[in-house]
Amino acid sequence: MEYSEKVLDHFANPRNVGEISDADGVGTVGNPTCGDMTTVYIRVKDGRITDIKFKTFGCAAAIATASMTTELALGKTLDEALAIGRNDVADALDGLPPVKMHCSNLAADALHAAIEECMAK
Amino acid sequence: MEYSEKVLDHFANPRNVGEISDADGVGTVGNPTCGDMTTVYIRVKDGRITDIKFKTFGCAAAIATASMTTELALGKTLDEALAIGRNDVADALDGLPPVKMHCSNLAADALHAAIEECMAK
Amino acid sequence: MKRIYLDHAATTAVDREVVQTMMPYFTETYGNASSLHSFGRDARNALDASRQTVADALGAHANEIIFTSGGTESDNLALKGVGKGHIITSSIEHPAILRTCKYLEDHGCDVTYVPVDSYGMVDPGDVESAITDDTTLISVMHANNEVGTIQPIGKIGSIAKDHGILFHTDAVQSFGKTEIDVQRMNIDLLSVSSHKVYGPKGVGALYIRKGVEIEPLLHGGGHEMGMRASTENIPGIVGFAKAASLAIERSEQDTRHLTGLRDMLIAGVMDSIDDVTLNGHPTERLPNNANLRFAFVEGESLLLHLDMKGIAVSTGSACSSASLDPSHVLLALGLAPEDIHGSIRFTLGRENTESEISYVLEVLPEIVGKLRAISPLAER
Amino acid sequence: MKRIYLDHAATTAVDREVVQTMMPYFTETYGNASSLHSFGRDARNALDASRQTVADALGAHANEIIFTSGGTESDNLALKGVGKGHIITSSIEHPAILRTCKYLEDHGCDVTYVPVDSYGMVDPGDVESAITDDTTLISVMHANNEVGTIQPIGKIGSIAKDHGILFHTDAVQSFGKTEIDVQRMNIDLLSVSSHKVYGPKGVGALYIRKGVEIEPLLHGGGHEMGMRASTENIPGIVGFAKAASLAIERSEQDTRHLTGLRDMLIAGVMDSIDDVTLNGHPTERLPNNANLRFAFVEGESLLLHLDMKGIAVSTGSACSSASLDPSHVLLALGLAPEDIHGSIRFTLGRENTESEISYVLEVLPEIVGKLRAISPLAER
Ligand SMILES: Cc1ncc(COP(=O)(O)O)c(C=O)c1O
Ligand SMILES: Cc1ncc(COP(=O)(O)O)c(C=O)c1O
Repeated sequence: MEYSEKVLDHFANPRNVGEISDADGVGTVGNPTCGDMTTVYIRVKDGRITDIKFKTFGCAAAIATASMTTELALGKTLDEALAIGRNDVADALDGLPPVKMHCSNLAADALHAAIEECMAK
Repeated sequence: MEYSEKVLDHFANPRNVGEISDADGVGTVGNPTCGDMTTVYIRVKDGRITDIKFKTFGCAAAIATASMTTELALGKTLDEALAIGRNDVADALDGLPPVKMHCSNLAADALHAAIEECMAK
Repeated sequence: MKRIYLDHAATTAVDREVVQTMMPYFTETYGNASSLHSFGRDARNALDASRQTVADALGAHANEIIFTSGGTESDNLALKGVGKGHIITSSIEHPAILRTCKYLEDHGCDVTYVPVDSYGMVDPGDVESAITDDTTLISVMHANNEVGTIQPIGKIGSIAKDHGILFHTDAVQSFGKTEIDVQRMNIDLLSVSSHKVYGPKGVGALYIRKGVEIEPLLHGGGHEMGMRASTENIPGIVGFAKAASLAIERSEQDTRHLTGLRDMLIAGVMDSIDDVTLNGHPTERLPNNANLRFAFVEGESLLLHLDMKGIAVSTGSACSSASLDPSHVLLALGLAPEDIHGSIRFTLGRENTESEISYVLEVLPEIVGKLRAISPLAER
Repeated sequence: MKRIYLDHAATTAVDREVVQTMMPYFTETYGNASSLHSFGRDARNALDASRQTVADALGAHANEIIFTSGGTESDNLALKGVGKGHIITSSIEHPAILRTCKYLEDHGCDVTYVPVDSYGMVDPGDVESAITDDTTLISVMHANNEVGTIQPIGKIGSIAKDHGILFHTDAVQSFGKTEIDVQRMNIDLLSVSSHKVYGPKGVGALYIRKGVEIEPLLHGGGHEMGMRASTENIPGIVGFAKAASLAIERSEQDTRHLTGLRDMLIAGVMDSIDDVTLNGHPTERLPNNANLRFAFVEGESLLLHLDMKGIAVSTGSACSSASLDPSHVLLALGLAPEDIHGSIRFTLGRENTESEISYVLEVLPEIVGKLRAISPLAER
């Protein structure tokens, strides 16, 4: 199992870490029992994600995919962001080890949950 | 399996090798199928072994025990020579590896057979 | 970057003296120990001497030692070789025992897995209660590879003896670190592995008490008294024996050194980081094991951050690190899965120094802080 | 005294380049290949590269290669791992196959032992005729370890394929000495051992064709794709891979050199000593094997006399030399016991020279003469 340079970079220097106190949408996926949990916060203006933050408890892949997901989503319209799929995140990181592919789901799913919460408001 | 110095010496430089053409007694024990065969020839004068020779087809232990047996028997009375037992030969050689103990029987048995042939004459 | 190896329970570097001892056996004394010529006899002599050395280290006789390819083979040989009917083991054994038990269950054996307390300790009373008329074998490890808890195997040994049942112990982690005496401890079978004691990988041994009948695992030429076929790995065996004798020779000194570093590490971490707990037994533990639980963070992340600073540690055992399942050992101790995910094993070695531990204590608080800062669990 | 090693079928010295390649893996790149940190990753990379090298040498894919502790384990894993119902093998296999077959017979399998002709050659027609509806596995060695006869395994492979039966071959003696291509030869499982090709002892491999299901022999951590537990012997595996690549690289040159020496030895002995016969096949034989029968003398005596002159040879295979039973291989060739007792195996190696063979030819007639002089059989 070997992580790509990009995974290691996003793991070591995660982008957009934190919370947004009055976020327009918050999505949490996973749970600590399974060893992986990610929360994504978004602020939306004119149908676009203008700010995004995350917090992750989990392995390097979980942290890196969350970081990369926020980078991919920032500035996108909600529809564009909803279209960010699991493989997009893994691809943007130059791939993930096979046993870690489920991690890429976590971050994209948390993003989608945040968007849905925002849309449901 | 390690041979003693004495075994190796008697193997490399066997004493009393050969045949006695008009021997007073000849004894052969073993057979080539089993990988071991020894013939002992004796000349007897006044109830004493005055000459002894052997030939052996067999392993180092078979050759060394035959050689040692002839040394032990030379000059002995027939009764004394008959008393040369299997362990005497092995002891005189500073022991034999356990898997080779049966070889010490071969030479003593051939000697005894030669003595018996001589006595039966 | 300086690299600090704190994963000695996974494997050790080979001691340089051991390597030197092995060298001639690759290119000079390279004979097959079964050959009758001088090359073979030289190899045989080296083999015999090595067997005596390993026997001495265990309080055994030379003809009770069978060399194997490692701890796993020793464990498999012991259990498959004598296990029939009902077997008793513990729930925190190494996979080499547990998966072999699973295999034996699939092939008609019954296995009882005795639980452990929250320190990872087996209660000998539980072992005794588990005994049935069909019990043929008790197998309880000497020291656990993840949390380092040392089991009361002397007591278990006498229970086994009293009931006329064979007793096996996996001493792969304890060998060279705590005293072993197969007589005093009433051990019938005992597994050791060379690469955990600064010997080469791919070598181990099984002690088999004289008189214990065992079915071989590897059939073939009559090597190892007919109990383990295959051309003997002379350089490996010679290296293992050298490593074993060094371990015995240095045991007091090593224990003092390791215990010192371990306690420095544990105290230092506890002092500088909140919400840290020691897994395993506070006192009955291997001198070189510190298994620590860092609340709110996940172990692999911690491991990788340490790795980026040149520090090698492990989550759970090396052989299961590739899997994502929580450690069966920590589960058996009663830890919640989220606590298991935050556990890190530091296992120290002979060459580690105080300044290395100081360096770890210097970088660890920042790493834990960083991970807690991004953890959604930290503020709860 | 100069020492001349002519027992390369028993084991070989490790090539110095191989030793050099292994060295860093004892003391520097010593990690456990399952560990996640940099020490572990470095070990894993070495393991992966070695697996590719060995795969390339056999025409296989890397994920079809399992590293083991040697030829015996590979043979045991192959046969116990896939053998069920009815198995076909030959009467001249190595004990690692024959005793494993015996074990399988004791556990409910049927085994047919196909005979060989007086050159030690299996008739593929006999193999085909032995096939029944229950046959699951055919195991015929590539080259025999005692007489060096090379079997028509390509033909046997296609018979197995036509009948949908798995085909295993023990290539321990042939690997590096004759070409092997698992695709072209329709081989499903193939055993090799490092210490026969100038690699370290205690390492081997089993090629398992993709899709072939196999029950592991060693249960434990999920090493070797779950098919062989135990911490990988990285220095050994790296050394084996280096030895394998050298063997492939040098195969033409080695074959020419060995064939030349072998034929010089055989012709020289025949010229200078009466009543000598070559055991095995005149042409379909390993380039390094000369198994010669000296009438009227016993092999062990001959061996020891040669040993006293510094020349190392063997009677039968090393693993059975300690026993006194006549070689099962020579018996299968139809030789009378007394002829078997007079047979000596010379197996040549890469480092042997013409002057060494000249020396053998110089001393051998005198030794044979001396033994014949004391033999009661010689004048008959
Ligand atoms: C307790 C225990 N038993 C068995 C083993 C297996 O030993 P090896 O890797 O030598 O097969 C290990 C280490 O991996 C261990 O820690
Ligand atoms: C044909 C053959 N098969 C198997 C083996 C066993 O190999 P190892 O000694 O590496 O277990 C040998 C050599 O001993 C051999 O010659």
